[in-house]
Amino acid sequence: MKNTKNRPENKNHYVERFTKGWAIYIKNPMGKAGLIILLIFMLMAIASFFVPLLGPVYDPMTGADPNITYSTGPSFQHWLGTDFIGRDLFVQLLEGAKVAFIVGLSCAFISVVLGTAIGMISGYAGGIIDTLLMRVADIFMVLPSLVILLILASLWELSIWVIIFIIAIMRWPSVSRIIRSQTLSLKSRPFIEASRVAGASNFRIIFKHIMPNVLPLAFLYMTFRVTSAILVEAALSFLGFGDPGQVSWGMMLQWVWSSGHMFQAPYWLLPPGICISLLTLSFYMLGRAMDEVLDPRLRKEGEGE
Amino acid sequence: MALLRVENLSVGYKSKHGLIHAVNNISFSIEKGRSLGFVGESGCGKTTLGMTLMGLLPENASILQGDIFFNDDNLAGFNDEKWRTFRGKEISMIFQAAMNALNPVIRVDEQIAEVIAIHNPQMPRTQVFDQVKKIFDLVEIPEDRLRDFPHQYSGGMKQRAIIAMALACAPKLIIADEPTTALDVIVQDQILKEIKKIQTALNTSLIFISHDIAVVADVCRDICVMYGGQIVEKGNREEVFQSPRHPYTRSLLESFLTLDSNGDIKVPEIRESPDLITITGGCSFAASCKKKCEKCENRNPGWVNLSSTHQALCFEEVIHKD
Amino acid sequence: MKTKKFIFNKLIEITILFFIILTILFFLFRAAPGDPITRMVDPNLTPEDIQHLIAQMGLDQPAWKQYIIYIKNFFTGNLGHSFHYGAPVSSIILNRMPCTILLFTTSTLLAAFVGVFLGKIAAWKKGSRLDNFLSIGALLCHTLFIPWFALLVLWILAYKVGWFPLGGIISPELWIWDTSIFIKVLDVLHHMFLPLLTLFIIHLGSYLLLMRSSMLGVIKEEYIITARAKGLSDKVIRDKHAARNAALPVITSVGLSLAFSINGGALTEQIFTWPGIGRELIFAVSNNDYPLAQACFLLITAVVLIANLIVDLLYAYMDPRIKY
Amino acid sequence: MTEEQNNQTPIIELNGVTKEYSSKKNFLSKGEASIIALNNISLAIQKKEIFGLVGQSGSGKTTIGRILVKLEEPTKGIIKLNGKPTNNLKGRLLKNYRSKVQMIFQDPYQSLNPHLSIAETIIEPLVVNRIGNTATRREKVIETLEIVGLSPGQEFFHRYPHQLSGGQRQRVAVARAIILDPEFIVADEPTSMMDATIAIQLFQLLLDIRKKFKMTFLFITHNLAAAKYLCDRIAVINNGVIVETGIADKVIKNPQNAYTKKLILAQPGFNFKN
Repeated sequence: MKNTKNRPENKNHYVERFTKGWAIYIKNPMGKAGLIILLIFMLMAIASFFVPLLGPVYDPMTGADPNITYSTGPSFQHWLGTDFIGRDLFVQLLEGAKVAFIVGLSCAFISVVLGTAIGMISGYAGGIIDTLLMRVADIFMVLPSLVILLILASLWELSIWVIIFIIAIMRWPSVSRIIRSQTLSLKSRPFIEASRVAGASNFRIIFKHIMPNVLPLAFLYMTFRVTSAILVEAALSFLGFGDPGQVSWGMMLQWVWSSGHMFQAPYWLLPPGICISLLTLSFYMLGRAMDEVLDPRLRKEGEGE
Repeated sequence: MALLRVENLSVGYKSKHGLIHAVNNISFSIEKGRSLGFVGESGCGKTTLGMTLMGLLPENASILQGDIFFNDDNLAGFNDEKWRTFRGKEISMIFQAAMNALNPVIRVDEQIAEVIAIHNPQMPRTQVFDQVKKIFDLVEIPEDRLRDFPHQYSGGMKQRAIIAMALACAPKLIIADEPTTALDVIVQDQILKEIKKIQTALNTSLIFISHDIAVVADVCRDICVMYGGQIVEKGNREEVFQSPRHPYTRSLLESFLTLDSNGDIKVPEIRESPDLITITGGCSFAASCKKKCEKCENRNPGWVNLSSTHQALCFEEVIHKD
Repeated sequence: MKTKKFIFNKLIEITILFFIILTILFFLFRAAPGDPITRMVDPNLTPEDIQHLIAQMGLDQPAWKQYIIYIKNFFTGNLGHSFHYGAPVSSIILNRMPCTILLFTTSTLLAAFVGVFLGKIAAWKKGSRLDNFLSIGALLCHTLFIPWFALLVLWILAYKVGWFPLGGIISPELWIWDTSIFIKVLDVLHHMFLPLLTLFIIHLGSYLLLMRSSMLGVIKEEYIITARAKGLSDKVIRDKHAARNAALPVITSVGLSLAFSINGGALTEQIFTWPGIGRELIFAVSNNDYPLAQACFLLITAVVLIANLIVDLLYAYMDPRIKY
Repeated sequence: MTEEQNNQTPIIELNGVTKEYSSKKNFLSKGEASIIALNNISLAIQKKEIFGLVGQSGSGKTTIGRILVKLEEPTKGIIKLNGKPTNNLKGRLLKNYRSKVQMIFQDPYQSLNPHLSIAETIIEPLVVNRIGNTATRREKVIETLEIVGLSPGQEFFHRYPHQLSGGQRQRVAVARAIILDPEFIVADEPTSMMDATIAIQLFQLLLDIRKKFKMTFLFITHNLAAAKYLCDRIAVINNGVIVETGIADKVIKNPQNAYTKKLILAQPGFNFKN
């Protein structure tokens, strides 16, 4: 038969859904703005790979300008100025963008994958498994992540990847709670029961029926997780407990604060903070705009049905 | 003079695909103390009509043309402020109980008291609650349930509370939109009796909207059958239900199951729902009509008088073709 | 009666949770590299005192015995000795606690009330210029980096303009001399203003956004149409019918976001040198004062757990559908 | 309990089926009161009949349907399929049972997965039961689509639920239920969300299917008129107890039980007396 027709038609459905969602998304000024800011930061992060190649002076960590031994303001040579040992602040800012992206995206990815998996299992299995998993989630939920990181940082020296991992571990419960409640409501939907009546296994029901329905939500939560991960890592670095071998925006603020330049060097104080806020803001705006795509209730009337 | 007179009313919704003509050029009137039923299938515009009469259209909907005369006022030209003093006092509405029409965090008596209080600002609080008690008596809710929250009520009691709310200010016209759809048959029967009893006792006018022909026939003396945003047949209930003339009314009645129907049920053909966006010159039912002729598709049908009260929106030839 | 039972059950749950956390903490400190004795006992003490402390905390015993002693000490209020202050940890944190509670509850309550109020208005006028202004403002607040914002506030309002002190909770000179209680209170408020402002701004955003989206959901409910059909005024519908329902999810999220707010609280205390638990914790961690750090952490955990219980009760009080 | 017991074994037999739900909140407060949804239900459904189960919401009628398709297990009592007890089936036996007993759900908007195409939905029973290969499955789906009146089948093959009307969706649900050629189908209020004219079309379809494939139906409804139109025999259920069973016409013309009488009296009809 003409079985070959099956595939492309199938794909079309997802393409169609994507284009439809995109059309709603791009109409949202907030989503557009978020995307543009995000693209700028991405360019900065990419640039951070190339700038150090210009010369040893432009290494964000060790590249002290030999001519400068104190913090200087913006100049032609150093666009944003230098810190107190003569390192270029703009280079550090670029490096910070890279770190923020790595921290934000990997934390969000780990915590959302973990949270989605646990949430689906918990919601679908129910009973004692559900109770146990949710109790564990409760414990993580009440613990302030920064405080935990501080305690751990006082006992061990944490590298950036360990920090990422710990933040991710602290952040899955809220995701899994939402995915769980979504799964619970899906579980009692007739189409899941119809599939059970047809003889489908639990495995099939979770992957074929529940997962496609919760994935958009999980994806949405990923953008929100990025925001909180970046903020926590920056706060940790700011307090001096970040990865000492890694320049980041939080670290830059830590230096300006601990070296006592905070009231003297606005060119040093302002950019990292603005960057952190803007980057988290852009992810947040992205999420909000996506929320509108996903939640038909918030769509303008008449476009829904 | 008629209490309510609707003339050439059209209501449209803005949508991505264009303007949806949910209500299309409707005219009818209702006298004081009469009951008028609107019956039709989902999407025929009956709910939109009810919401228009209450001034509760959603933001993307608007009255395109026509007038709604209530006594001497034209409701079509009302602003928000005027509607506010009008709604609940002159016209009120009975909603579907299952649709969670009662606020879950406010006690039932308070929800009814506030209607009275808002329209009678100088009435003292104690008198307001006396009034609430009287209305509860009327709809037969026991007095000790007054201070309950809505979730403590059964479906039937919720519906009674909603009726009580509609009656609170003794309005001249009550609009009931599918008031019994979510209820069980036995409870539905009680509520329908309640509505009939109150309507005759207070001599108010009633507009009753439902998809269930038998329910409408039970409650209302005059009937309007709606299809595709238009009234296609109107008359008193004996005329409409015992000698229907419009092909749509006929197919509706022929396929309606009752306890008395024997093997005489006719299964209608599968038909497409009418297109409410592109209004072509022609009868909206033409595509599904068994008796259609050539002009049905390109000319607008007109009102055919069958008796002094009975009319159908069709062509003479079609109606008399058997 | 049922409420009492609910509280009782919740208290048991909280106690269990607390002990799990306590246990994890105990083993964390034992699992860390290095010598637990130097970590737990103040090196500045005399050798006899050190021996005494080691015996008291059972540090020469096997791990499980240490754990039992640890629990026993916890119950008798013996949380160890601070290295830096050379005083019992319990007295230090009891001293810091009122400062934190004062700052934290004031800012949370203030932000919640204002946020709920503004969120309500923004949602009601969805799409208007006011709504756009409030939502964007709230978004900016919500994504602010707290320490940076605190430094900015400090720089402008304290350093440049000089309206407020740079840090601390009191001006010592006022407290040495006999001044009236009124002046003392004013002095504390003067010191509190900047940290309060910081925390207020940060929390305001999230409460506003939450209330706004919750309200937008409620506005679509049928009972709002009913309320309109009654002829009620917009204000009554908004405040009486919509806002009360919309505030319910906001209450829940206050509980859920407590842990998050504590992060912000600690950072704010640190920058404004506000003598609270958060600052003490950061200080203890930076100076390897482990007993003090442990105690601060446990106190914070207990506070979060109890606050969550209060939130649950408040929710039940607000929502008649829930009866415990 | 049923009159005219023919010699055949009934296809479905319920014997003293009771279902209790305990309202347990969490592990600290042990279950207090339990709700009895079904109380000692006994029923026998013969081959090729359409058996109507009439009751109001909360009467337990849906629970019977769910027990029959093994979405729930009874607390007490025996269920027999073709004379064999089927309680607590597991694994292959359960799969085997389910290929013989299928269900049509109430809400056509909720009973189809919005992310699966019509073909994927209807094909699922074949896939999970490993019947046929890609080509034969496709053929079977198109054939079934035509049977349920969605023709031409090719046209509906690649559509998604949101592109169909409520009536069409319910036809898809019917197609999914009949594709395995089951012996017995539970139809749980399949038309309660539909307009009367659409509902009658679906009834016609069910009658056609019964004639063509000799299937047996349990039709669960709150609408006596629909039960009378469609069913051979009906049972009236109230508060988890069956109060009356018999030939549909007889029960409605001449009800014996007080509750049935009340139910019949409450039906709105076209009697214009007042």
